Amino acid sequence: MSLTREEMAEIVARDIPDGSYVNLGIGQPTMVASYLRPGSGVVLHTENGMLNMGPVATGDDIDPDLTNAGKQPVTELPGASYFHHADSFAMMRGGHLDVCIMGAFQVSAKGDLANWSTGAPDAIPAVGGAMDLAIGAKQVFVMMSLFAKDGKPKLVPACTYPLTGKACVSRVYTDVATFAVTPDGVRVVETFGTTAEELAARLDVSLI
Amino acid sequence: MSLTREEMAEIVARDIPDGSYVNLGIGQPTMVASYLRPGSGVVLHTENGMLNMGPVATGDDIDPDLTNAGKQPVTELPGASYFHHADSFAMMRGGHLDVCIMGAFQVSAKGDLANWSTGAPDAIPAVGGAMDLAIGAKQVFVMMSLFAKDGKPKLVPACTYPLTGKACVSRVYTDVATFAVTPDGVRVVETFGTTAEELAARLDVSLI
Amino acid sequence: MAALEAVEAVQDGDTVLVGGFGMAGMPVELIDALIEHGASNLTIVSNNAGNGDTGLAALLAAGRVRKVICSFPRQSDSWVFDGLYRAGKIDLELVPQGNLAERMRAAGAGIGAFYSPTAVGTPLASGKEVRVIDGREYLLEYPIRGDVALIKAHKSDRMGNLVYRKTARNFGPVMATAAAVTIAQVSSIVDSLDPEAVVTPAIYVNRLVVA
Amino acid sequence: MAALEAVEAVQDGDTVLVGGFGMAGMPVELIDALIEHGASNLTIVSNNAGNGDTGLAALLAAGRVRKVICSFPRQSDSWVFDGLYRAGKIDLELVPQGNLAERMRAAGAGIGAFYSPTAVGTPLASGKEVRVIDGREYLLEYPIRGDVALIKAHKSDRMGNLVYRKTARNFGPVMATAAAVTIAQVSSIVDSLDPEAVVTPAIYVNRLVVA
Repeated sequence: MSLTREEMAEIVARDIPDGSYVNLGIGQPTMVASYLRPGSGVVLHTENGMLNMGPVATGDDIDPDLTNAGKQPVTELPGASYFHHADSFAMMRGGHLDVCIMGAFQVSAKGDLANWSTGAPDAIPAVGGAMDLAIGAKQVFVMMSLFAKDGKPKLVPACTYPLTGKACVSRVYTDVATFAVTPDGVRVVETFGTTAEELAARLDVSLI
Repeated sequence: MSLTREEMAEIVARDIPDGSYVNLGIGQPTMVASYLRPGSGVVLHTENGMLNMGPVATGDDIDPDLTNAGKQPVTELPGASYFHHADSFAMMRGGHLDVCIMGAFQVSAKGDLANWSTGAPDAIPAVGGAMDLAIGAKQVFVMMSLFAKDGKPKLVPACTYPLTGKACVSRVYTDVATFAVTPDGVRVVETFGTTAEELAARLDVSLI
Repeated sequence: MAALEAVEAVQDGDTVLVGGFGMAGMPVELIDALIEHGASNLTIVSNNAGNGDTGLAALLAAGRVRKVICSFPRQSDSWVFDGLYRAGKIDLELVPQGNLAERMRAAGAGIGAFYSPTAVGTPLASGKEVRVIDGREYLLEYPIRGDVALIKAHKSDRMGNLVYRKTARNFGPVMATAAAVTIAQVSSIVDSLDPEAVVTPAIYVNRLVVA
Repeated sequence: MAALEAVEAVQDGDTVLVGGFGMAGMPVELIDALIEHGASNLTIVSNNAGNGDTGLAALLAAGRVRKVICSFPRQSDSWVFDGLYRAGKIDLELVPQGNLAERMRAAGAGIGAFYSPTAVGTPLASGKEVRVIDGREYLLEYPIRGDVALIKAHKSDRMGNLVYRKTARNFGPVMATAAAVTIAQVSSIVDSLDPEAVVTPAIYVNRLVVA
C-alpha cells in the first residue's frame, strides 16, 4: 500500500533529529508539525521572522500580526523570538537551520530541486523564499508523490522544469518510497507497497 | 588671538544643524558635546552601539556596560537605543549620520584624511572605527591645530601620512581658521587672530 | 502628521518600498493616502503585489505603478496584478525573498554589492555575475534603494524609535534603513520605549503617522 | 554548564571569536577557562588585543595565540600584545572595526563576500580587489568565520535566547552567528524572555555558562 499524505508526514517527522531547527514549507510539509513527538525539542522557523512557531491558530487565538509563511494565523510557543526579514534569511542562508522540508515538481538524481515554476509560458512567476530555503538549510527534505498524475516520475535524471536550487536535496519522501540522495547516487531507503526492483523499472534514475 | 580647544569646540557645535545625528570621535571632538545648545535636538551616536548617548558618567552613574567609543563611562538620554556592532557600522557606512567629527594628523586640499597612523616603522598599527567613520557620515568635520609643533602645516596639498579615507572631509576647524573643502578648492570660512593672506603665505595649499 | 501630508514626500517616478508580508505589517492607511496623493509612474518594492482590491492592489488598479519588484506576485487573490501583467501594463522584477531583504539591507548599510548563493543555477541567475568562492558558486547582487519607504510598526516614542508586533515586523526594519525618507504608520506614540528593545532606531524614521 | 567544560569545544589551531569592546561585554570567565583548558596555536578575533594582564592579555601571555585579527590592538595598557608583536611572536591582521563586524556578519549570513567602501585608498586596501560601483570605489571583503565564539550576554532563557545590557551588546550578537559553536556567558538563566526583545535567538547559542 502506498502512503497517505498523513503517513508521509509521520515518516518525515520521525526522521527529524530531536532538538533540530526546522523550516516547514507551505502546503504538504506543514502537516509534519502534527507528527513531531512532544518533548522532541524540535523548533520551527518561519521565514517571515520567527522561531518557536506553534500550531495554527483558531478562534480567539487568531492574530493578524502572527502568521506563518503561508500567511495562515499561527501561535507562539515559549522560547519564541521575532526578527526581521533580513535577519530571518541570514539565519537560513547562513546554514543555521538543520532541516528544511519542501514540496517539489521534480528532483534530480544529483539533488537538484524544481518546485517554483512549471515554466509554462503564460504563467506569472512567483518564487517567494523557495530558492533561499533550498540552498540554506543543512539538509533539504522533499515530500512529493513519486509519480505525477500522468504517470511520469518526478525523480528524474535531470530536471526539465526550471530549477529552484542545484544539488541541494538530501532526502526525498514519496508515497511509495523514501530515497537518499548521496554523492554515489540515489539510494532507496524504504519502500511502501512496492519493491526497489519495481521502482527501478519505472524510473530513469539508477538506484543504489 | 588663536582659539583655545574649548573655543574650537564651541565653534564646531554652533555649525551642527539642529536635529542632526552626530558621531564625536575620541579625544578633542568629545568636547563638542559640552557646547551643544540645550534643545538643539542633536543626537549623539557612539559606534560601539548606541544612539542618544548622554554626558560622561560620574560617581554612582558609572556603569561598566555603558561606555563610549573611547571606553569612558557615559550616560543614557531619553529616546536612547542600543544595537550591535554590525548594525552600528551599517548605520554609519550607510550614510545615515549627518556629521562625524574627528581629529587629524593631516587633511589634504582634496579632503583626504590622515588620522590613524604616522607611518613610523616601529609603530603598532591600530585603526578602530576611524576608516569606517571617515567614509560613512554625510559630512566629516575635522578639528585640529593648523600647524604641528614643528611648525609644519597640517592642511597640505597631499597627505604624507597614511590615509584614513579619501576625499571625505568637508570642513576643517583649526585654532587659527575654519576651512571648507569644496570641489573648487579650500575656502577660508573664518580666521581667528590672523588673516587669510597670512595663512596663504604659510600654507602650500591654495586658498579661495 | 496626517497620512496625506506624510506621503507628499513621494514624487512621480519614485521607488517606494512598501512593508508587509500579506496583510501583516502592511501600511494600509499610508497606501490609501498615496492613492489619494496621486503620485504615478512608481516602482513598488514589496514582498507581494497586492491582494484583493484594496491597499497595494488599489494602487496598481489606479494605474500608478509601472514596475513591481517582489518575490511573490501570484496569489489566489492577486487578480489586479495578474490582469495588468498579462496585459503588458506593468513590469515585474522577480527577486527571491531573501535576496530582496538582503539587497535592501545592503542599500541601508552602504554595501556596494554582495555575493549570494541564492538562485545559482536557476532562471533568476540570468544576466548575473557568477563567482566561485571557496568552491561554491555565488551571484553578485546589488542594493535596492528606495526614495520613500512606507512601513507599519506597532508603537513609537516621540523621537521615532519603533517597535513592532510579532511577525508583522517582517520587512519594516530593513526598508526603514534603505529609503531616503521613511514614513512609519504606528498604532500609538508613547512617552518612552525600552532602549534595549527598540528595533528601528529613530535615525531611520522621518515621519510618523498614527493610524 | 561549567566554564571549563564549555570551552572544551576549542581545539588547538582554532579560530576563536571573543566578544567585548574593552571590558564591556568581555567574557572574562570563559577566557580564564580557555587559559586553563590549554588550547594553543589559536587565532583570536576580537576588537582589541587585551588590556592589562588579565583576560585576553593573559591568554596571549600564556603563548596560546599565534594570530590576532582586530581593529585596535594598541592601547595604553596593551603591553602584553605590544611585547609579543615587537618580538615577532604574534601575527596581526588589522581590520577596520566596521569591516570586522560586517565580515563576521557575512559569515553568519551565508554571504560569500561583499564590497565595502571602508579603507579605499588606504594602506589597509593593500592586496584587496577594488571595484567601482555607481562611480564609487569599494573593496572586496571576505567573511571571518569562527570555530568557536566566546561571548557575554546579560540573561538567557533555558533555550538559549539572549538579551544584552547597554553597550556591552557590541560584538556578541554578530559573533554568535559567525561561529560553528557559540558559548555564551550570562549573569542568569531566567524562565522566559520577551520574544519581541530577544537579541540573539537560541539557534545561535550552543552552550550556556552562568558566571
